[in-house]
Parts: sequence; structure tokens; C-alpha cells
Amino acid sequence: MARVVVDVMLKPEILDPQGQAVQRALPRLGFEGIADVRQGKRFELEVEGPVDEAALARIHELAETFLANTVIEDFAVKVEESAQVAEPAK
Amino acid sequence: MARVVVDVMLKPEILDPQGQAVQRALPRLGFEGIADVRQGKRFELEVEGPVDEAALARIHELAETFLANTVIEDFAVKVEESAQVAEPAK
Amino acid sequence: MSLDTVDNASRTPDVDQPWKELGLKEDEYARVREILGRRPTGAELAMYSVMWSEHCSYKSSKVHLRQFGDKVPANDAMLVGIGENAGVVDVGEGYAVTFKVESHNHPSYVEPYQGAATGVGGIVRDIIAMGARPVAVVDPLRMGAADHPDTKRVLPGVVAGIGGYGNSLGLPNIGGELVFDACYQGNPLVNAGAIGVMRHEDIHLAKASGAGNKIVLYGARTGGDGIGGASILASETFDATKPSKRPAVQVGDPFQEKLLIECTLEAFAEKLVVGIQDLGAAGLSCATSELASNGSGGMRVELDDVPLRDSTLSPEEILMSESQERMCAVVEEAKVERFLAICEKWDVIATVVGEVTDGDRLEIFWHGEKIVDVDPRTVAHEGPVYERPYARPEWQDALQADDAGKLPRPADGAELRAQVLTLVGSPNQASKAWVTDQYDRFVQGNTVLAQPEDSGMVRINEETGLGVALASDGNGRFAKLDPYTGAQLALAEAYRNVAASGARPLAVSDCLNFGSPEDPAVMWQFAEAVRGIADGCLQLGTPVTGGNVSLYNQTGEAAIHPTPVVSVLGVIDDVARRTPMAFAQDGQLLYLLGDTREEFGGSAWSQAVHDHLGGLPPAVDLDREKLLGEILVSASRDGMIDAAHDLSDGGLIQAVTESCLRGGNGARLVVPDGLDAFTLLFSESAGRAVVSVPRSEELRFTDMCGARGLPVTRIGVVDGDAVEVQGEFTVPLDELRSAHEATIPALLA
Amino acid sequence: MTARIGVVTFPGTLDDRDALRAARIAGAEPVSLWHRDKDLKQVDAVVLAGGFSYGDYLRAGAIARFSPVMGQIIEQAREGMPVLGICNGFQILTETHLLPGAMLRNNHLHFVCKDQKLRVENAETAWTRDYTAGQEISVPLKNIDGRYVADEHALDELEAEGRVAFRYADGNPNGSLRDIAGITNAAGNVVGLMPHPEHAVEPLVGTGGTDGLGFFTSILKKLVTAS
Ligand SMILES: Nc1ncnc2c1ncn2[C@@H]1O[C@H](COP(=O)(O)OP(=O)(O)O)[C@@H](O)[C@H]1O
Ligand SMILES: [Mg+2]
Repeated sequence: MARVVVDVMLKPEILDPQGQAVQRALPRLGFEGIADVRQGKRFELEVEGPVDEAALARIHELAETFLANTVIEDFAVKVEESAQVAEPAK
Repeated sequence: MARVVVDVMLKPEILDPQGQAVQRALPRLGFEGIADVRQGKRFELEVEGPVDEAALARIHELAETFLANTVIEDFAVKVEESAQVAEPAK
Repeated sequence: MSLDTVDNASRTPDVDQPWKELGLKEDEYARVREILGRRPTGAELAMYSVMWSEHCSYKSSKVHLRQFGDKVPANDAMLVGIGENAGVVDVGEGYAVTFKVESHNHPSYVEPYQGAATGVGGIVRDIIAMGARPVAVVDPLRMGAADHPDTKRVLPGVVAGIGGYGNSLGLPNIGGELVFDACYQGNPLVNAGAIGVMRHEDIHLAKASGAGNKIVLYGARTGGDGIGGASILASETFDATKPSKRPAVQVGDPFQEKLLIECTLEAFAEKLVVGIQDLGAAGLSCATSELASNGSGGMRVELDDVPLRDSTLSPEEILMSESQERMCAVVEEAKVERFLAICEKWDVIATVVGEVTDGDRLEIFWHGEKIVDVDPRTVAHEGPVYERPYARPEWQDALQADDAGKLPRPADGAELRAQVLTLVGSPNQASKAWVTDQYDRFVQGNTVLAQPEDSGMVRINEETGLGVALASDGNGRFAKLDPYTGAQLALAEAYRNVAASGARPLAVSDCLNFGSPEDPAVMWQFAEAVRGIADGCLQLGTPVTGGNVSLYNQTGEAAIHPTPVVSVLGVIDDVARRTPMAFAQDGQLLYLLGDTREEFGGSAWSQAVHDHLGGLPPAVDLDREKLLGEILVSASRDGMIDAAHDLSDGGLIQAVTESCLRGGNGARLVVPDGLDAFTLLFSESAGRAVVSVPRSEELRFTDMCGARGLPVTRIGVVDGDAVEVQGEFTVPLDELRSAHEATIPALLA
Repeated sequence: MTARIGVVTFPGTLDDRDALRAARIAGAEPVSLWHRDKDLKQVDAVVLAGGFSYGDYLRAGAIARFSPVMGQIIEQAREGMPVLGICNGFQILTETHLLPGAMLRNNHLHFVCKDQKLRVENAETAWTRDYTAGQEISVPLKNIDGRYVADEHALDELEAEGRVAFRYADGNPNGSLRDIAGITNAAGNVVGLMPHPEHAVEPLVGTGGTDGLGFFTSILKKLVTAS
């Protein structure tokens, strides 16, 4: 089974209170040198069958009409190379 | 300025009702062939200065102690190739 | 493009300007040129166009709204009336209360969560701008057909947004409405209201006076979101090289707003603020021009000092941006340092962006050049006023002739029973717990009554028990049949709801949702509704303290039902005397107050059972409403009744069902002489309530009603675990409960 | 002399005034603590109240955990000072690891506000002595991130040590594992729960009951008899 990832981020001109909250906390945690933080959503879709152009076009449509509200959000669709994404925390 | 992305997903054994809600809605929207959906968070960090090993190690630490709660979440740190991630919606 | 300064504008009178794209009419643009004696600069054009938009200038509605000022009843409670951010009334013990309802209809359709959330944010800022601590919110909502797929997108998003914002602010949600009707399909109505409390001496006004006083902008940075959102403009016109289509929907930050509340109240407490204004529609254009025009002097603003989120914004965009969670305060120079320190304490960015001058001009500078030089009154208060043509539509007669009284009625007890279940389970009559359970109603620890009670009630003085109650009502179906009567019915219902809870009705705010003012039929509906409310308030003695108008709720030719939503604020000396709606005591007697007539036009029964809208709405008798209100308040004060519930849509059976379910007790009803069961159960005659009277109080209560001339009819007793209508049918409470409670969750599952 | 109960206000805290009121009604001396303070003003116990500290934008409680006042609270809690975390306060306590597990979005994804029945499982903590084990109480529940999770091993340990302090009694409102509504640390001085006892201390407001008052009288008795 292939994994397709849809990343949804607020458009650059839209206020991102979540990202701001993280950024404001950084100095307190002793982290410097991070100029900006934006926080968005990541959807991992496990797709049955081949991830061909047609399938990607459909996922693109899904992202555009459902996963993102394009009035305020941009999105990106990517096919994951390896299925193993997140590294388990030690 | 370089962009480092931290993806945070719930551990596989933890119930993800947000992902499930998306998945449940798919048939209604006429989408088939998606076996599973998980929803997580994506953080885009704009890093000042070089993204060398030391910088990445620090971001790894940031993710582990702050961006993710490793009791329930896994995370992955990635350097973005191109700065242009999200494709603007048409 | 070089900067369009005032000098430049004088030198280049013939430059083509995008007034049309900005929504100005040709004669309006000509008037701007006439006022200025030259062409406006780009920045001035931006300010005039947003401030003269329908949303900000009330240009179509103004001529009608004047009635609220002309027909004010004598009422000592009014402290601040129409024209300020929100009206203020005296509630006794040195306390003043401010309240207002506003619409956020269009944004909530485009982006339900954020549109609704920022609606709550906006109304709460109006309340803090008066000097008050916000203590509660309400949310009258109207959605498209319950089973339409888009309702599944819009409603859950709107509810999550209202909850997400209000809950995060720590404001209990104590009431609202949810009505479904296909007429709202492309134009859902999201109205949000708020109540605030302050001491009399803390009342603040939006005015900039005292030359040398500083203008402090505080709260969120200004960004490129929502530019010209009020007038729904695109911003490309200013500079084609900019990112296109800046969205007119903003993302709200309730955390920032919570900090704004706390730091503003702390500054008020230390008496640091001369004048204050929130930034809502038209952003800085509105705040600066209103502050300046309400004050005695002029104002000078350095736009470069406005903290930005996006350094590429042009001055026009900064002036038009509707970024949320911003406020503007006028502070004496000597107190600025302390004001900034309080902002710093709350992690709120605060910047001095200008000062009050002793001239009478509003001057705005950018990079050292003057880009705005106007008489602020011409921007804020002297916008265009339209006398739009209006006419009673031709179809009105046919609609009124289609009498609901002719609809087939249930033939026997079994059919009556089935229709009762249909009614209480129909989307508009069903339990709204799915919605209200998503709102925090307990926060602040002062909520005495909240949904599903007749009114929301909060305690404002812990020592004495002084409290206020608020109810918001509207019925677009009634208003469609007859806008004048429909608007008065909304007023009467809200008034009755407040009184049923035991509070004395005091003042009114309204939110008028209508279609396009360019349609004479809509304009007639609007004129009639305003006249109805103004006449009604005069008669009831409750002044209109403020409100909001939302026009253009229309897709193509099809306007929404005219939907005036009326909020009534009441006061209660001791919340311990409040009257809940639950029938809590077995054996208590049920009395129906008021007259029941054959009135079914626009009724819930005609909708739920026959999908019909026609005829005339119920008649209104405001003197009767007043009397009923007095009886309900006296009975509560003297402990004569244990429960009361007003009768409105769905009639007696709806009210009895709700009170029984709330209390977990059944009722045995007897059809009184002169009425048939159907009319008793389903009529929607106004001016009625059902009360539960302890046997020991029966005589005292009926004597009081008799002496005051209020019809009072014994209709049954609280008893058992079913609702029984003698000789007709019995429905177990469990069956009623599942019919009533299952509908909305099933629709949204 | 009565006990001093401190209530922390973080930016975004909402129920601080309610918690102060509840402490006062119980007879304690309520003391406001500010998130930037490093000094706990000699309070005898601390309540972390409900709300959305720092907006709760990252994860409920995640940012508050790093605020200056928490340094002192964590240290003194380890030494035995009673700490009660209500709702957001509970979330903060799990983020600090004073209590195990984590709070996640409710399984139905909605904010839920209701009158909730709880069973007191452990009536020996510093905050529950005025209840009896097995007693059912009714207090408001209101949150969106109220689903308690921990791994099986941690859950078993909590159960074995009697550290499940409260369970949801009339239906699980959010998918919390093993119906857990609140827990305690091993010493019984640190207690966290999602429902809001501070909203159930007066007969007229809130849900109209006073079942929550016991938290505040419990701690008061403990502190006053100890001193
Ligand atoms: N329907 C109405 N009834 C009474 N007053 C109204 C109505 N609509 C607007 N107003 C009053 O007109 C003034 C301007 O309204 P508005 O622009 O909505 O206020 P704000 O600038 O605070 O958003 C306010 O005092 C408001 O109360
Ligand atoms: Mg205002």
C-alpha cells in the first residue's frame, strides 16, 4: 500500500496563532535562531491500488475540496518514498 | 534562510479520531480506495544561519521536548529541499 | 508606483482612480472630491470607500433606523444610547450593563469556523470598548434546510467556531437560536451577541479629545488578511504586483483577545484611558476617523509606527486591513508609560501611533509624507444616505390569503399524537443540545440559567444576587407573512422569555438580517420591520440601545426571509428568585396564561406537518404582553410559581414537552371548555405562558391574575411519566424524549 | 489561622476566579499567583485552574509547563505540597510528568459541556478526604482535550496502586481509557482531573449543586490540622 501525504498550511498572509505561540515560547526554552514558525496539518493517506496520475488527481481534488479550505489555506500533495516516516521517539 | 520541517503524528497504537472522521467522510464525498487516514501536525521552522548537524540536533531536541509529547506522539525532522512547499490553490 | 501624497493629489487632479472597484458609486466619488476640494489620495480613497460601504455607513438603512431615536420610550435606565459601540443601561446598585448583537453572515458561509469565531471576537471587542467586562455571549443562528448536504458543512463549523472562540475567552454561552429553513441555504445567518458589566463610572466612549493625548494601537500586528472585507473588495486595484485575492476571511486568535480583555480592563481600572475604540470592520480607517470625529480635536497618525505582520503592506492596505484582535486607546501623555507597562504585563504589543491635535483634521503620514488630510466627520458620519424606493410586493396578498387555518387537521387522538411527535422531533423544534453542549455555560461561575431555559441569566453581584437576563428571538416565517407584525412578535417573544425567567425587561438590541436593499420588496420588509420594532419598543417601554444591520443576504433573486432578531435584556434583583422552566414537582397545578385563538399562519405545525407557509401571523397585543410580563415577574418575586415557560413556536404542546423533559416529570392535560384539543396544543397565539403552581399558592396566584385582568386557565397537573391529553392520547416521556433529542445528532452524524 | 490556597493565572487561564471563589467559600484564604512569579507567596497548596493557557495552541498545557511559576510548583510538589490540577491544570500536570499519561482530543472531536457524574475511587488523597470511596458526585465537565491516555503498563500500575482517583460514572464522555477522569501521584498530594469541582460549590449557579466543595474542604482540613 502506498502512502500519500497532504500538507495543509495557512496561506502566508493569514495569521497563524498556533505557529506564533510556538515561536513566542522558544526563547523561554532557550532556543534561538528560529525566525519564524508556522503550524499546519499533515494528513497521511494509505492508498489502495496504484498511485498513478489518476489517483493523484483525485487526491488533489480531495485536498482542494475537503482537507483544505483554499480561502485561507494552501496545500501540497506528495507521495511518500518510504512508508516509514515518523521516527519513533527513543 | 533554510526551512526545517518537523512532522508530528500520533503513535500508531493511539486512537486518532480526527483521521477517522476524515476517513468516514470519504465515501460520502465519493472517494474510495483509501484504507486509512491519520492526521498530525506539521511545523515549518525558518532557521537563521546554517542548518548543520549541530542545528539539527538542537531542533531534534526541541521536537522531542516541546513540539511533540513523546508519550503519545512520534516525530520526524526534515530539511526542506526547496523553500516552496505548499502549492497555491488555483 | 510612487507614493500618492496629498500634495501629489492636488497636483494631479486627472489621475484615473479605482473608485468603482472599491465599491463607490460615481456620485459618491464626486462627493469625495467635492468634500476635499481635490481628488482623494489613494489612502483617502481607501478610507472613504470602506467607511461609506453599506456595512459601515448604513446608507440604505439609516433613514429607517432614525425611528429608534425618535420613538424612545421614557426610561431612566438608558445611560448610553444608539451611536456608540454598544448601548448601556443602568441595572441598579451602581452597575451598568452593555449588550449588542452583530452579524457575521457572509464570512461564516465562506469559512464557517473562522467566520463564526471572528464574529464572536468582534462583538466582544465592542463590549470591552464600552469599559465593560464581558460576562456572556449568545448566538442566534439560521441555517439552510436541515437535510441539505451543505448544512453539514456549515453548521458544525459555525458551532465549533463560536465554541472555539467563546470557550477560549472564558465567556459562558447562555443562549441563542438555531433555525433551519431552505431560504437560508446560500445565506446562513450567524449573529453573535455579548453582554458586559461595569460600574457606572467606568463607562468609556469612543472619542479622541485633549490635544497632545496619545493614540495607542494595541493587540495583534496588522496583516494582509481581510483587506476591505467589510465591503468585500479585492485589493489588487492598489498594486497589481501584490499577491492577488487577499482573502476577506480572517483567522481569529482567541488567546490574543483574552489578553486584550484583561489588559484593557486593567487599564480602565487604573483610569488610564480617555477614549477607546475597537478595530472591526474597516480597521484603522474606522477607528481613527470615528475616534477623531467623536472627539473635540483633530488627530495625527504615523502609519509607519503600526506594527505589521507583513512588511510589504501598502499604506492603503494598512488602513483597510481587518486583522482581528486590535484596539485603539487614547491615553494622556503622562499615563502612556503605565499603559504600555500593563500591555507588556499581558504580552500584548502596544505602540503609540499618533496623537490628538488641536486642529480639526485627521492627518495620516507615511514615510514622512502626508497621505491623508480629511475632516474625519466626512469619513465617519457624513457618508451617503439613500432613500431607497420601497414597495409592498405583489405576492404579499396571495401569501396572506393562503390561510393555514384551512390545512387539514388531525382527525382523531391517534393522529393528534402522531403529529405531536412529528412536531417535537422536527428540526426546528427538536432539542438543540447537540449545539449547546459544545459551549461552556459554566465558566465565570455566575451562570444561573442557560440553554435550554427561556432566557440566559447571569449573576453580577455575588453579595446581593443582582442579575441580568437576556433572550434573543426572531421568526423569519412570521416576518415574511407580515414584516411589521413579525418584527413585533420577535420583540414580544424575547420580552416574554425574559419575564418568564423572573427578570424585568429593560432594553432592546436588534440584528436586522435582510436581502438586497436594491429590491424595493426587501426594502419594504426592512422598513416595516424597523417600524414594528420601534413602535413596539415605545409601547413596551424598552428602548432600543443599539443593533446591527446585515443586508444583501441574497443569492440571485432569492432573498432570505426577512429576519429581524431581537434581544431583550432584563434585570432581576435576586437571582435566587429566578423561575426555571422545569416541571419539577409532582402534583403541582398547570395554568395557561393568556388567550388561545385559532392562529396557525407561519406556525411550527404548518411547517412540520404540512410544509406550508401562508396566512397571517398571530396577532400581537403588546399591552397584554406587558401585563403577562408583570404577572410573571410578580409571581416569581412572591414565590407563587415554581416553573414558567413561554409559549411560542410549537405552541402549548411544545412548551409542555420541554418543561416535562427538563424536569423528568409528566403532565396530565385537560382541554378547557371552549377549545378543541388541536387548537389548545398547536395554536401559536402570542402573549401566553404556562406555569406550574404549588397547591398552596393556587388561590393567591389566580386571584392576582383575576384582579389584573389576565386570563388564567387551569389546564392540568404535573404527574407521572407521560404526557396525557385527557380523552385524546398519552405519550410516555421516553418516547417524547427520543423524538425530541435524536433529530439533530442524526442529521449531523 | 486558615490555610493559604494559591491559584495560578497563566495568560489564557479562565477559571482562576472561580477557583479563588471556591477556596474562599470553603473557608481558605485565596491567593492569586502569576505565571511569571518565581515566588509562591508562602501558599500551603496550589490549584492549577482550567482554561487555555497560552492559547493551548501547541498541545493543552505544553507551553504553561515551561513558565517560571511552574519551576517552583514542580519542586515543591515533589516535596509534598498539595497541588490540584483541574482540566487545563490536569493537562499541565501531565506535561510536567508530575502525573503520568496525556490528554488528547475527545474521541467525538467536540467540545463537551455537561453535568457529569463521577465516582470517587480514592478518598485518601490530600484533595478527596471529605469524600468516601465509591461515592458518586456530580460536577460540570467542559473541555475538548479530555481523553486520558497512557500505555497499558502505566494504566495497570495506576490501578494497582489505587491511583485512579475518579472515574466517569454515567457513561464515558470522551473516550478516556478505563473511564479515568482523574488520577493522583503516589504520595497523594498531586491530583489532576478533567471535570470542574470549582463550578459546583454554590446552589444557585453552575449545575446548582455543591458536590465540588469537598475538594476545597478536604485540603483545608488537612492543612489546618497539620499546622
Ligand atoms: N438595527 C439597529 N438598531 C439600532 N441601532 C443600530 C442598528 N444597527 C446599527 N445600530 C447602531 O449604529 C451604530 C453603528 O453600528 P456598528 O457599525 O454596527 O457599530 P460598530 O462600529 O461598533 O461595529 C451602533 O451604535 C449601533 O448600535
Ligand atoms: Mg464597534
